[in-house]
Amino acid sequence: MKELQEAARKLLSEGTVSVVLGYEMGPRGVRAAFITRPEDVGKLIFNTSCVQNLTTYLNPRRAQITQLGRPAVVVKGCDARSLAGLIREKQIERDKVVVLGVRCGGVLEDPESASELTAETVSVRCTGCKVREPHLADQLFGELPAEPPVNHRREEQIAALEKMTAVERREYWNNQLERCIRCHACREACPMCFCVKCTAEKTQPQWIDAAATLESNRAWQTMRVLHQAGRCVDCLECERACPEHIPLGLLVRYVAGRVEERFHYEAVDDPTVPAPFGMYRPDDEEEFIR
Amino acid sequence: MLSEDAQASSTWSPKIVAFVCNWCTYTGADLAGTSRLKMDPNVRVIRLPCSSRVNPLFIIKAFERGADGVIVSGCHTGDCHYSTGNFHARRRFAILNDLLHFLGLEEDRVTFAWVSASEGNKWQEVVNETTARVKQLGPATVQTGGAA
Amino acid sequence: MTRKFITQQELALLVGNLLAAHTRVIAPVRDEEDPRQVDYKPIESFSQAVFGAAIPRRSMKEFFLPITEVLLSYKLTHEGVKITEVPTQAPPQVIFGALPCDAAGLKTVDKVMNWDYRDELWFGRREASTIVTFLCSVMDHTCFCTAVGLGPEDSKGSDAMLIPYEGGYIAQLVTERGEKLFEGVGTAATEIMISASEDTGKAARAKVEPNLPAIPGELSEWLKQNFNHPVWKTIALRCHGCSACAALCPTCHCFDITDEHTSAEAGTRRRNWDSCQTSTFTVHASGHNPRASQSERFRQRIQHKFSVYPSRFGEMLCTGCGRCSRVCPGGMDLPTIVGELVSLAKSESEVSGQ
Amino acid sequence: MNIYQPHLMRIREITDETVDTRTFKLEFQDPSIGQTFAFQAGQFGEYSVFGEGESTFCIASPPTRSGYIECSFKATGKVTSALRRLAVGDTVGFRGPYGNHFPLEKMKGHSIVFIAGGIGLAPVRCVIWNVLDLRDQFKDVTIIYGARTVADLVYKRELDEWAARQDVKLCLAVDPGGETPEWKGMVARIPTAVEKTVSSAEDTFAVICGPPVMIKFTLPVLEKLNFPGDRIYTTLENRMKCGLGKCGRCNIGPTYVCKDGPVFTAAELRALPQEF
Repeated sequence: MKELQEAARKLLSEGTVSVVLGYEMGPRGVRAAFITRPEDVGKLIFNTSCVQNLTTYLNPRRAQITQLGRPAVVVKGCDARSLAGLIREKQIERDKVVVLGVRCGGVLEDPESASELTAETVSVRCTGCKVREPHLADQLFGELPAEPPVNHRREEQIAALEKMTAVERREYWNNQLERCIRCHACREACPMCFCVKCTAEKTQPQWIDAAATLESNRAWQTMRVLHQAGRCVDCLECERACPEHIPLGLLVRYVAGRVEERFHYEAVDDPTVPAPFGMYRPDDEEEFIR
Repeated sequence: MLSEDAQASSTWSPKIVAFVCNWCTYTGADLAGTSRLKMDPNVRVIRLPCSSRVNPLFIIKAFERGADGVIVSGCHTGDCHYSTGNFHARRRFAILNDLLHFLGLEEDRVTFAWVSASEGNKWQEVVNETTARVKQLGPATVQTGGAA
Repeated sequence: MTRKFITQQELALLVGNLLAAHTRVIAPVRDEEDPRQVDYKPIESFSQAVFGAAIPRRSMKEFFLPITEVLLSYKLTHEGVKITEVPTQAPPQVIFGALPCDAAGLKTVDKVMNWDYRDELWFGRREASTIVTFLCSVMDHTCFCTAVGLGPEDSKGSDAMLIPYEGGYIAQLVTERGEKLFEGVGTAATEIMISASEDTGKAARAKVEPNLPAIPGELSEWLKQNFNHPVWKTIALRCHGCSACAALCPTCHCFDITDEHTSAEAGTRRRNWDSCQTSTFTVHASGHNPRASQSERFRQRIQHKFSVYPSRFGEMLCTGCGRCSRVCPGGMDLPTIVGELVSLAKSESEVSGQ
Repeated sequence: MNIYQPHLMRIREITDETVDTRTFKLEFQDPSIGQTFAFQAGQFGEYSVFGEGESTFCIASPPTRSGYIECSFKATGKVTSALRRLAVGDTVGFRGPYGNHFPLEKMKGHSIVFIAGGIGLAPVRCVIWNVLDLRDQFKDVTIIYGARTVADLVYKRELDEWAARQDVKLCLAVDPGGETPEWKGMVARIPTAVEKTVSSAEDTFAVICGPPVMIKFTLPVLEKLNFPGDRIYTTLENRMKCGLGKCGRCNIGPTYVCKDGPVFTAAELRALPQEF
């Protein structure tokens, strides 16, 4: 990733940006890097362990980051979609951030337990990737790798759940959601969860109780997933952040699938494409309405 | 006097909350009433400006607080008092309905319907059908997933 | 301290007897869906317990400070409010196979829970519990218990500690409660056994010690003096403020108190886990937030653990279990951060000393 | 009984102080608790509406008057809004008293200047009445109280009472623009009012409560008058949940407002990390 490092050095030393948000090797694997000095660009890396979606750090209300000044950010194609989302939803301005795109052929599901990209180890979100090359980038790095290995595990899980009876599905989700401790890590790690005040914290009226009970956990995840419908970019930061390993990816992917089928919308890295819930078509299906 | 539980088991009758729009369904429900159409007395109507005012959390909260069924109703598409409110609402309801299904929650307990101001008859049908369906499903408890 | 030798069979029998007597027994149990993961859970049979397999996901604090618990329930009637108190006495429970760091954490939190006002809900459960730890064998490179004055063989907070020994365990009976639990079980440990168990302890220690040198007592004072040090500005850049660290921490004990209606006329007042890492933790009614950004919130976390608690209660609010680092989606690593603060403190004191 | 268990109290009287500030006079439902209940000026409690939650305010009535306590609150959050919906005869929960208090013993035999802004008069009023109930044990008593507008002044009946007393020097002020045609008091901000009213710090304690910005600009005035930092007392109002030092919310560095406070001297505040 010499070119990326050189580009970062140039941006920093010419004062184009004050901080380069990229990936570095940390004590427990790859993590976000905040490079502010040209001499530190050697830390920047990019490989199949770079699973994080760094655009979460572009949330304009993260004061400890905005104080660093104008950023450049390293994005994979999939991450560029949440960058587009942030631009579309007027959270950041396109020309206030330098986008360093990296061509990507898939990342690992769990970099801690595997290093080679295979059909077993690849992240489920990489299957059928349409944005191996982020269009939104100001500069592009790396060769275009082969398409990522195919891992249909998640689609199979969703299909299996759909085959169950309603009671079985309920049982499954009750077991999962019962574990939720309402730390809201799923929200904090999500690039598209940027509300000034989350519904979960509103008290007048209190829609979602603060105590971690099955009912309130279910209300919380239903609300979160619905707020993400048509906005979620399937980066799976929520699932990765969950200390209780709740399969949140199944929920967001299922909803994304429904959005795709009903409204022919897929998350793209183009901020000018309107999101499906800011619009409608007169002939939208209404088979469920009497 | 019977305890609440005993009462519930012997003479249980479902509680159904209806979120209706002010302009069409509320007027339609009113028409059903003034026309003396016979309806099950289980429905509590909550009037909202528009079906697009219905936040999914309204439905979830209704179940959490003891509702056995929920009706969501507004103007037919094209008739919205605010022109496009129910078109937007329809998109949200579609995904909500799908999600309820995926979570294994009884989507049968939730009825979505378009009822215009002149459709007193249709309101009667929606109320009676929903009540009959919910009666068949039995009381919703949060544990059985009645909670939306 | 009494030391006994207990065979695997005797241990199984002891647990079986407890279960037969309807005593709640909690032990590490493998997650069915993800067999790499282990959780502390109530067990129904001895065979469910897995000892020495992995570090349980959450610490065992939830058996003393539940994720959410009822403080009282109320009913609104025409005659006024009726309150039902919750019992402060808890039914007996025995925890088998606890990590020594998790047991030590409880002992640490005891101090704040007994600070002038005694939290009877916490102590009700503490007094009803017997904690049997296993000498730790599941450490990884993120563990740093030896740096905070503990260790894989440290029996702080344990009523008894079991150390594997040829077909069974050497049981160190630390407290009277531990003695009582193992009354009539096992045989007196021989000198050879005792020295072997001490060697096991030393070997375990040696695995953790290289991870982080002992945190010097001076860090507490340095942190106090350097509340406005520039290091705080950038220390938490990658922190998402998600509070997963606090949820898993054996010593984080902050909580929120909320009222929740179960119907229009009745409900409960509850205590729920909360964390200084969340953005709303300290917001005033006016909207003013004394800890407005994650930098301040993370500073609070470090200050509380390594300066406030030591200055108030004489010990660090950290057991070195490393869970915060393992769970962090942002890759914040507490041992590294503490190590860096210690070096910073050292280098600055050298400069000022010259 | 666990430490989070509140006493039940009945609302005996409700007084509207301003458009948004209200005072409750509360009595213990169990009279035996009322008889033994004791507190000191400056202490606070956790007041609750069942179903809504708990909120922290000082006890606004003086410890010298037993049988009831008073609290004044502004409807801003979930609990205070719910409190506002209650009527005379309704039940609220109360836990307390918590925290430290104003050192009345130390102040005895000396003069006191009370300075308050807006609803900040609530904790000060508790000390004022405490002092006035033991009036012969103190020298001069000066009260400087101001608000943004005349309508924002709280405890208006008591202001009249203090104005009528010969043994109290009362100075009322409203911010420029906040006066009405009938207003007879000063038109000035608190720091100016203090400058004009107080001539010497000799043998005098200062008690000051109000919005942070008012305190920030008044402290230098008091310093200029030679008030030593350990003779100026104020209170901090951090967010709290338990009030008992357990929930970990109100600390400023090593200082817990619920246990080391809420009453602090200006000197103590200066030594704290500036995170409040």
